[in-house]
Amino acid sequence: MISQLSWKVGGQQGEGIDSTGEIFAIALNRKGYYLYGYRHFSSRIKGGHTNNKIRVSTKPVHAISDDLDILVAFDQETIDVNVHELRKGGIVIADSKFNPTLPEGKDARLFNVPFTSLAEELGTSLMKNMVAVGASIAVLGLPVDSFTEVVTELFGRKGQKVVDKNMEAIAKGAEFINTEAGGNLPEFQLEPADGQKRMFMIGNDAVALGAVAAGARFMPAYPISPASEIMEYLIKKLPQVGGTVIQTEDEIAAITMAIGGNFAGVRTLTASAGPGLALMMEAIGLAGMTETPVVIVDTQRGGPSTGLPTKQEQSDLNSMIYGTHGEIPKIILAPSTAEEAFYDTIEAFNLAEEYQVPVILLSDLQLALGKQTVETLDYNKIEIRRGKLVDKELPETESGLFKRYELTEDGVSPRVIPGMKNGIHHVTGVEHNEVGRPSEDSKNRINMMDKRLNKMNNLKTANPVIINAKHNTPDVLIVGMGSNRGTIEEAIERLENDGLKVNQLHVRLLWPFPVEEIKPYVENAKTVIVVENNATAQLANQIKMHVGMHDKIKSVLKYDGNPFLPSIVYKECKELL
Amino acid sequence: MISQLSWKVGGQQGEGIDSTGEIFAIALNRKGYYLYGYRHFSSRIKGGHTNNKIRVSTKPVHAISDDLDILVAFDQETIDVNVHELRKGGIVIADSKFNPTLPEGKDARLFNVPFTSLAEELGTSLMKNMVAVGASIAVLGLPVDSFTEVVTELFGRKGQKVVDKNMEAIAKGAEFINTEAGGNLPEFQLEPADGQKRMFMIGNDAVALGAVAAGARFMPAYPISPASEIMEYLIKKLPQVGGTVIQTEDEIAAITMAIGGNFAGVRTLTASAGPGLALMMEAIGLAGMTETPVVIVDTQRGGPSTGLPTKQEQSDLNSMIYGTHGEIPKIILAPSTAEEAFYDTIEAFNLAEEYQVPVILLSDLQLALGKQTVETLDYNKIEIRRGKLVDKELPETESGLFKRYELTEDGVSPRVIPGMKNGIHHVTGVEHNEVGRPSEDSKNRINMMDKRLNKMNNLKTANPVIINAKHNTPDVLIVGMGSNRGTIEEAIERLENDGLKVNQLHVRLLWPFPVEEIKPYVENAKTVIVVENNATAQLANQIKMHVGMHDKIKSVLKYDGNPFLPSIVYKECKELL
Amino acid sequence: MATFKEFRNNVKPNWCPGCGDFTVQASIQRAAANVGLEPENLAVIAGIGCSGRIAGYIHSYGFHGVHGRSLPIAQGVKMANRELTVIASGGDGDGFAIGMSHTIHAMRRNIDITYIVMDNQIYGLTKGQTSPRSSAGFVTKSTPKGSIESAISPMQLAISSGATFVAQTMSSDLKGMTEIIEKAINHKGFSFVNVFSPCVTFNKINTYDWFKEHVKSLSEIENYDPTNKIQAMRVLMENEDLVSGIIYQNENQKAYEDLVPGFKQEALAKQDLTLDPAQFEKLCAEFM
Amino acid sequence: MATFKEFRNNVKPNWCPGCGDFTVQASIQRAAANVGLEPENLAVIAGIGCSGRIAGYIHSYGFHGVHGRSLPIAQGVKMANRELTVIASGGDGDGFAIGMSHTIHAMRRNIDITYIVMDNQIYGLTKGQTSPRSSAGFVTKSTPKGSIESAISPMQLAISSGATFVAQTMSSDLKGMTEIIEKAINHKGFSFVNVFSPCVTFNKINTYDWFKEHVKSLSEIENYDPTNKIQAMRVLMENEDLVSGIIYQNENQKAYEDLVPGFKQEALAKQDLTLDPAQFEKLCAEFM
Ligand SMILES: Cc1ncc(C[n+]2csc(CCOP(=O)(O)OP(=O)(O)O)c2C)c(N)n1
Ligand SMILES: Cc1ncc(C[n+]2csc(CCOP(=O)(O)OP(=O)(O)O)c2C)c(N)n1
Ligand code: SF4
Ligand code: SF4
Ligand SMILES: [Mg+2]
Ligand SMILES: [Mg+2]
Repeated sequence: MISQLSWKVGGQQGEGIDSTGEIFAIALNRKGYYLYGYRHFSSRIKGGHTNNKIRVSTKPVHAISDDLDILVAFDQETIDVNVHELRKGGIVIADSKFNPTLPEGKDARLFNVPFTSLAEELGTSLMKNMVAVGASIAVLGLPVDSFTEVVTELFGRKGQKVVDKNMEAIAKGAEFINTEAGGNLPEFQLEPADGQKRMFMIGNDAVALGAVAAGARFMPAYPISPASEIMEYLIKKLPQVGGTVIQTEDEIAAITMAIGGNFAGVRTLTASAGPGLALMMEAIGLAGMTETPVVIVDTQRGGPSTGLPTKQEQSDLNSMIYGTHGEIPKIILAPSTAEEAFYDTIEAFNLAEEYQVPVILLSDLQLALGKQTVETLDYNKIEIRRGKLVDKELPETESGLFKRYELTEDGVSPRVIPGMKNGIHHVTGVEHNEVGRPSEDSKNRINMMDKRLNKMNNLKTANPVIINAKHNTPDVLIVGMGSNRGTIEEAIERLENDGLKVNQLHVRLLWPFPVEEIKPYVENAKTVIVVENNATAQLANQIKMHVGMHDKIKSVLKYDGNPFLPSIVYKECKELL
Repeated sequence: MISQLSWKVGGQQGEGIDSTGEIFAIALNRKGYYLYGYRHFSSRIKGGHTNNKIRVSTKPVHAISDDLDILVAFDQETIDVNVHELRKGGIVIADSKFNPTLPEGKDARLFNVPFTSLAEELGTSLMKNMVAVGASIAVLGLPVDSFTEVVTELFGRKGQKVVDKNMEAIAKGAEFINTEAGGNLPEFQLEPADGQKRMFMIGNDAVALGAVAAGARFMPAYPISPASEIMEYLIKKLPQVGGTVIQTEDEIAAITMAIGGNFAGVRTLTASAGPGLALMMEAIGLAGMTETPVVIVDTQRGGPSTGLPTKQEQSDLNSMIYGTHGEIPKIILAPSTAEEAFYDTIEAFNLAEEYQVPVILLSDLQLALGKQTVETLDYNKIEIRRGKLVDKELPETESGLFKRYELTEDGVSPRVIPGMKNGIHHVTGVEHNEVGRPSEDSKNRINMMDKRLNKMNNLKTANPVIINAKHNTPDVLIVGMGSNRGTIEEAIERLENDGLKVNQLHVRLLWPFPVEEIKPYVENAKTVIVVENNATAQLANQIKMHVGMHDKIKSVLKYDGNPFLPSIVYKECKELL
Repeated sequence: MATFKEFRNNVKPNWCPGCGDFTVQASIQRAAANVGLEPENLAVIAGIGCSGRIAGYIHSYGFHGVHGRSLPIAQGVKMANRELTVIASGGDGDGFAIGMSHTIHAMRRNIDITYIVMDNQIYGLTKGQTSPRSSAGFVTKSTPKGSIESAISPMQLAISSGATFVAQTMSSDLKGMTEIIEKAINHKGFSFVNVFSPCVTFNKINTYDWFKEHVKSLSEIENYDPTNKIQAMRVLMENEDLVSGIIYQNENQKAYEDLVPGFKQEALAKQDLTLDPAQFEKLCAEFM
Repeated sequence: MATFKEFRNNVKPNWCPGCGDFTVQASIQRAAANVGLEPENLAVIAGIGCSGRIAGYIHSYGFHGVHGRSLPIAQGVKMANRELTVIASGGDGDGFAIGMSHTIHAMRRNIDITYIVMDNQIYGLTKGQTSPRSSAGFVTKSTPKGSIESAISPMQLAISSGATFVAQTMSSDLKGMTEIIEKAINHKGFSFVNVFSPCVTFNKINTYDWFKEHVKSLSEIENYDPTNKIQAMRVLMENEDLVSGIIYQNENQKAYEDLVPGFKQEALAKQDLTLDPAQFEKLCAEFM
């Protein structure tokens, strides 16, 4: 019995590869297994190789596995492209229709399953995915009825007959393997899971659900990969809580509409990826200057320009920190798991209102689209903090004007929402005085710049960095951000097994850069290795700029469009040590 | 006799204050004096205080003077706002019409000159500016006929009568002072200048002229302060060399049209300021990714957002380096004088074509609009280098495709302009292979990223930094960028007079950051002070990031909208030492 | 009920003496009072330009944004609080050059806001360059030999974009303009008012007198029916757009907010942020 | 003279089988050959979207830019080298959502390029969201309860923007489309061709059959005169834009390039970069 394994299904885009993975995964999720998925796909609608790799475990996992136990192939290309990942003694389940072959000398077992013809026998070749699912589950030695629930949910509205047919297809696939294998395959039998109900979702879902929980009720946005799912979820759910989504004409409209929504008192977000964020830069500056809260999600993908729209990268960090002309206060939060993405989204809205600044939630493609198990989200941990939002009636003032930009000790001024009597004020992206009138006075200018920028000095948020520092004088500190946390963790396990003392620091608050929190860990480490998905070591450079100690800071970079694997991080760290 | 003095004229915007300064300055320029001007003005068309301060010297000057010798006032506000600058024993020349008064105890001489009524006597109050000019020149002891040439040029096309009237107004102003003063004012008599003809221009003119000299023939642009003059100059001059300007619908159209122009083989530039540059970020990424040369001028002004559109700042450095999502090669050049601006613009076009990258010419408001003397520009120093542009006929290839992105040792590929037989190729902002087809292959990806980014490793340009390093082990190295060079120079003179050993390093190539050129100077200095017009020490942070040695790096910052004065740099450096 | 004086603040506009924008401001203040608004229930969202300063000159909530984006900001405000009266306003460069796409899309989206353009056929604040409203041949700082592009027609574009209220007026006609702005505010859906508002400093062609001479009131056209789209187009084309009055109005089209499934009459900004625990559980369960 | 095969390259389009864009590509290739072009004298500038890939499928110079900006890039190319034939092309989202302002301004500017929109009433590449061309009520991924905005009318907008060549056609009609594209290329000035090009994957409403059923050819209208702007508008309004053919053409308006003072017939890109020393001295002297 094994406690974890890795399964992958591949074929041509548009052929239902995703849903094959989906059904397989959901059934395992229902049994209480922990899952972590990775989708390989192209920027086109139909055609081109795609695959869906799912790691299944009895314990939490947050990394793609290095190797593969089972490969399900709908075409020869899938075998050719992926077989190198297959571990010794692994299994390939392939549609016999295309006469699958394994490369010579490959130590693997090939099951030729007539996916298509079994499906056709049941009425339609469309069900070949189900046959594949059945074959897979038979390898794992799990019962066919694990799928009854999922299949009923998926096809129930098409009638019981369709459900039955699909279940039959699964059964046929399973049966075929059972006969072929002649008894179960001990190396592939999964230990039973704990049967606990857990959520299984992509980071984009977690962000969107987080937004609903945070009280966000409006989202103007423009579609783009890999951000669109956030919008698409909220299109369905916001109306249930009185809110709505507007698909705008472009990203500039999206962000400025979001600024309008927040100015008028509704928690409003927008989401996009690199090209969209680039277009939003001027307006983000407006939010910073007018001290209007706004939450912007950046699901990073391969850049620059249109780049690699369906590939992993973390190369927007610099532009998120510095992209706006002039100088504004701003907060950047980068969650590392879907669970964190949920809570961080809520925190993003809170910080935006408390500090009256734009907050960027920095996600990346692997987090945005990789489907993963999430422990039950805790309703009681949802906290809504609106900062200095005035909710009581205001006294009449002599001037009739409300000091929206009152100079206060912490730089944050009371904020009033339009509609309130005696709260009338004017906001402007031009430099302004306490009541929001344009002012070129140099003293006022300095006061206002200091007010805005100093807000960030007092920033308080839980866990600006996530630390796993077992050692007082580690050989190496490995630093990362975003979705790479789990991968780095697994690499560290291996490094420690080699006898190295390794601390881990994951930067969750990327701006204002948490210098004080990072410094001691950099100081006490012999070497610091920063692991990131970009070519110019953006995170490492932040540490150099803010913390110093250039000589011990090294980089492990990956910018080929693929996410890190634990083995790559392990190997490259070893080489640097 | 004095070798230099400072003169200022002030009044309400829209009242001809600028042209008063202009006429005064041009006449002195013709006599061979060196000039350096600074305009204080507001973001409105009529009304509001404005002034024009002009430094006059027998030697080159590149800084605004700390104090003022002569103040010409068209209203009391001008006196109130500016009199604090007036040196002991200075002169105020004011229109008697508004009953000017000096603050009590001010050691200055007030000349009450009936600007308006003398002008009205001559026919129109519009000529009061001429009376003021006449009064000014009398103080300096210069002959009235110094103006004949200028006045003839300005008013000649309105007829000799108008010229005569204006000359008469000047004479009346001079006469009035001569009578009033009863003899000349020895402390204000300027030493005679060398009579050499020199250019007198704003940085924007120098950039625009540089563009013409560089062979730029097309400019799509959108108006914005303080960049518009570049466009306005080229609107007039490009047609003379076969080219043209298009005023586009916005900055995104401007930059993408410029990319189109360059792709098709014409040296094309655009120019804007912060808000416009922010909007261009996505397209700059496209230029980087498609390796299309393009020159973009950023005339920095007070940010963030609309900010202080008529005030000095150097706060776009970060966004120019990092503003684009993803990672591209890019060059940023920041000239410090109008003369440099001319040559650097030419160099910008050369580098853009040699390295096939976007080049940002980073100017700032004081350089863009401050009018200054420029030594005669040298035609022989104009060099046009087009890099690997293919100008010979190409052989037929089997595929019919030209390898626009051929992998070469230096990362730069041969470039062909549309229209050439056998040069057909496709360029795209999507990651692509050597013939420009979209490719998601991970090996290709790495090759292409390395190709693009490594182009910058071999960058060669004269004087990436401008160095004045008299000392081997200086007490302090003062670092600056842009228009602050002359001001820092004067501050250094004073610091050296105090017995300090001071080196100066001015960063002209801001990206790729010239680490190797800067490092030795930072290393051998006890303290490094970085002087810049922004609030977050952007240049200092680059040094920290790339060079290190955080402990000795200190900052002198100014972000109140006004340019530095030598005395401020001097004082703040002293405080840090 | 507030009088128009209550929509005044103590800020002296920094417009040039004689600028057309002064009466636009006065007209908005009057119309706001006439339709029965209180200052705190009005939000004026402006663009960047001389005209854009208007948000700071009216005693109401005001947002002076970035160049060309008054409409998306205004739409965001209205969606967040539909109890507010929202007026977006700016120059012809702001709305028809850099903001053109937003203008077209706001028109077709039909959120219930009013958009007032101060159309001076030039860029005022940047000192006199050509605007998309400058006529062919027009000499400006950026077209010293005369513009070689033809002026856009905001009225025709509006009708083509599906706008439901399209009007044009002149800043010299305080009364007529005020009436139109009142009707625009009262219109349910997006209302667009283009005001010929002369720039006395940079536009020496399209002056007050020029407009008086060239603009024809629709009231002069017999049986003009503002619900007839084709007629409206024809009249515009025949008169080179130089007409004033309500050119087109469609009262049958519901405003966007009224078409959003489940969108309440109560301002979104006033609704409770907290999610019902049962609903949260249900949402979570969908991922299990 | 090149045949249409010479405009083919060896790249297999990654469009879905049956996608309308295939014939648009074929049609451009045929039209290019028919009007007598050589591949090296054609530049195809495309936007981002499924449609945007077209630049890579035609053997000519190609530029696949950023979303919504094919037109400014194309105008830049044409200004730099007026000897090239420049075709800009992209999707309805590309041209009428994010690129709307450029579309309007390119039309009024009237530079001699041809703009071909593959109008599938949906966002293909991002997997099926609503586009500005989606009709009210249309159900997409982003409008699960049906769109509540009305579709824009590219034809009416084009005419209102001063476009000088405005046509509409269907990708199912290779012959008709090719003829129109030829005329568009031959038109001096900006020519706009909107092609109903079905997305077989995401748009199950506006299919080949749907267009065949709903689109009326202008040849069916007796005495239709494409130089009559008012009539064109009326016909469009009466037919809810569902017409094909050349809807409007104005051959009297000069192209932009021909109006630029001193602009030569020879490509700017071919002119000498070096400045004459005397001219340089003259320019310098102006600052003395
Ligand atoms: C993104 C951006 N680009 C350019 C500018 C400069 N700018 C300010 S106002 C303006 C246009 C002014 O014209 P218009 O909108 O017609 O307003 P007016 O001043 O005529 O009222 C421009 C180009 C800016 N502020 N922001
Ligand atoms: C700035 C930017 N925003 C969004 C996107 C994502 N995106 C790519 S194509 C597209 C729209 C596709 O629709 P359309 O233009 O109609 O082309 P089609 O795919 O239907 O041919 C979008 C939104 C992008 N690439 N860049
Ligand atoms: S420049 Fe023109 S638009 Fe601007 S304030 Fe003056 S008159 Fe009005
Ligand atoms: S998704 Fe639609 S538009 Fe895109 S290639 Fe497929 S059919 Fe064509
Ligand atoms: Mg205007
Ligand atoms: Mg489309």
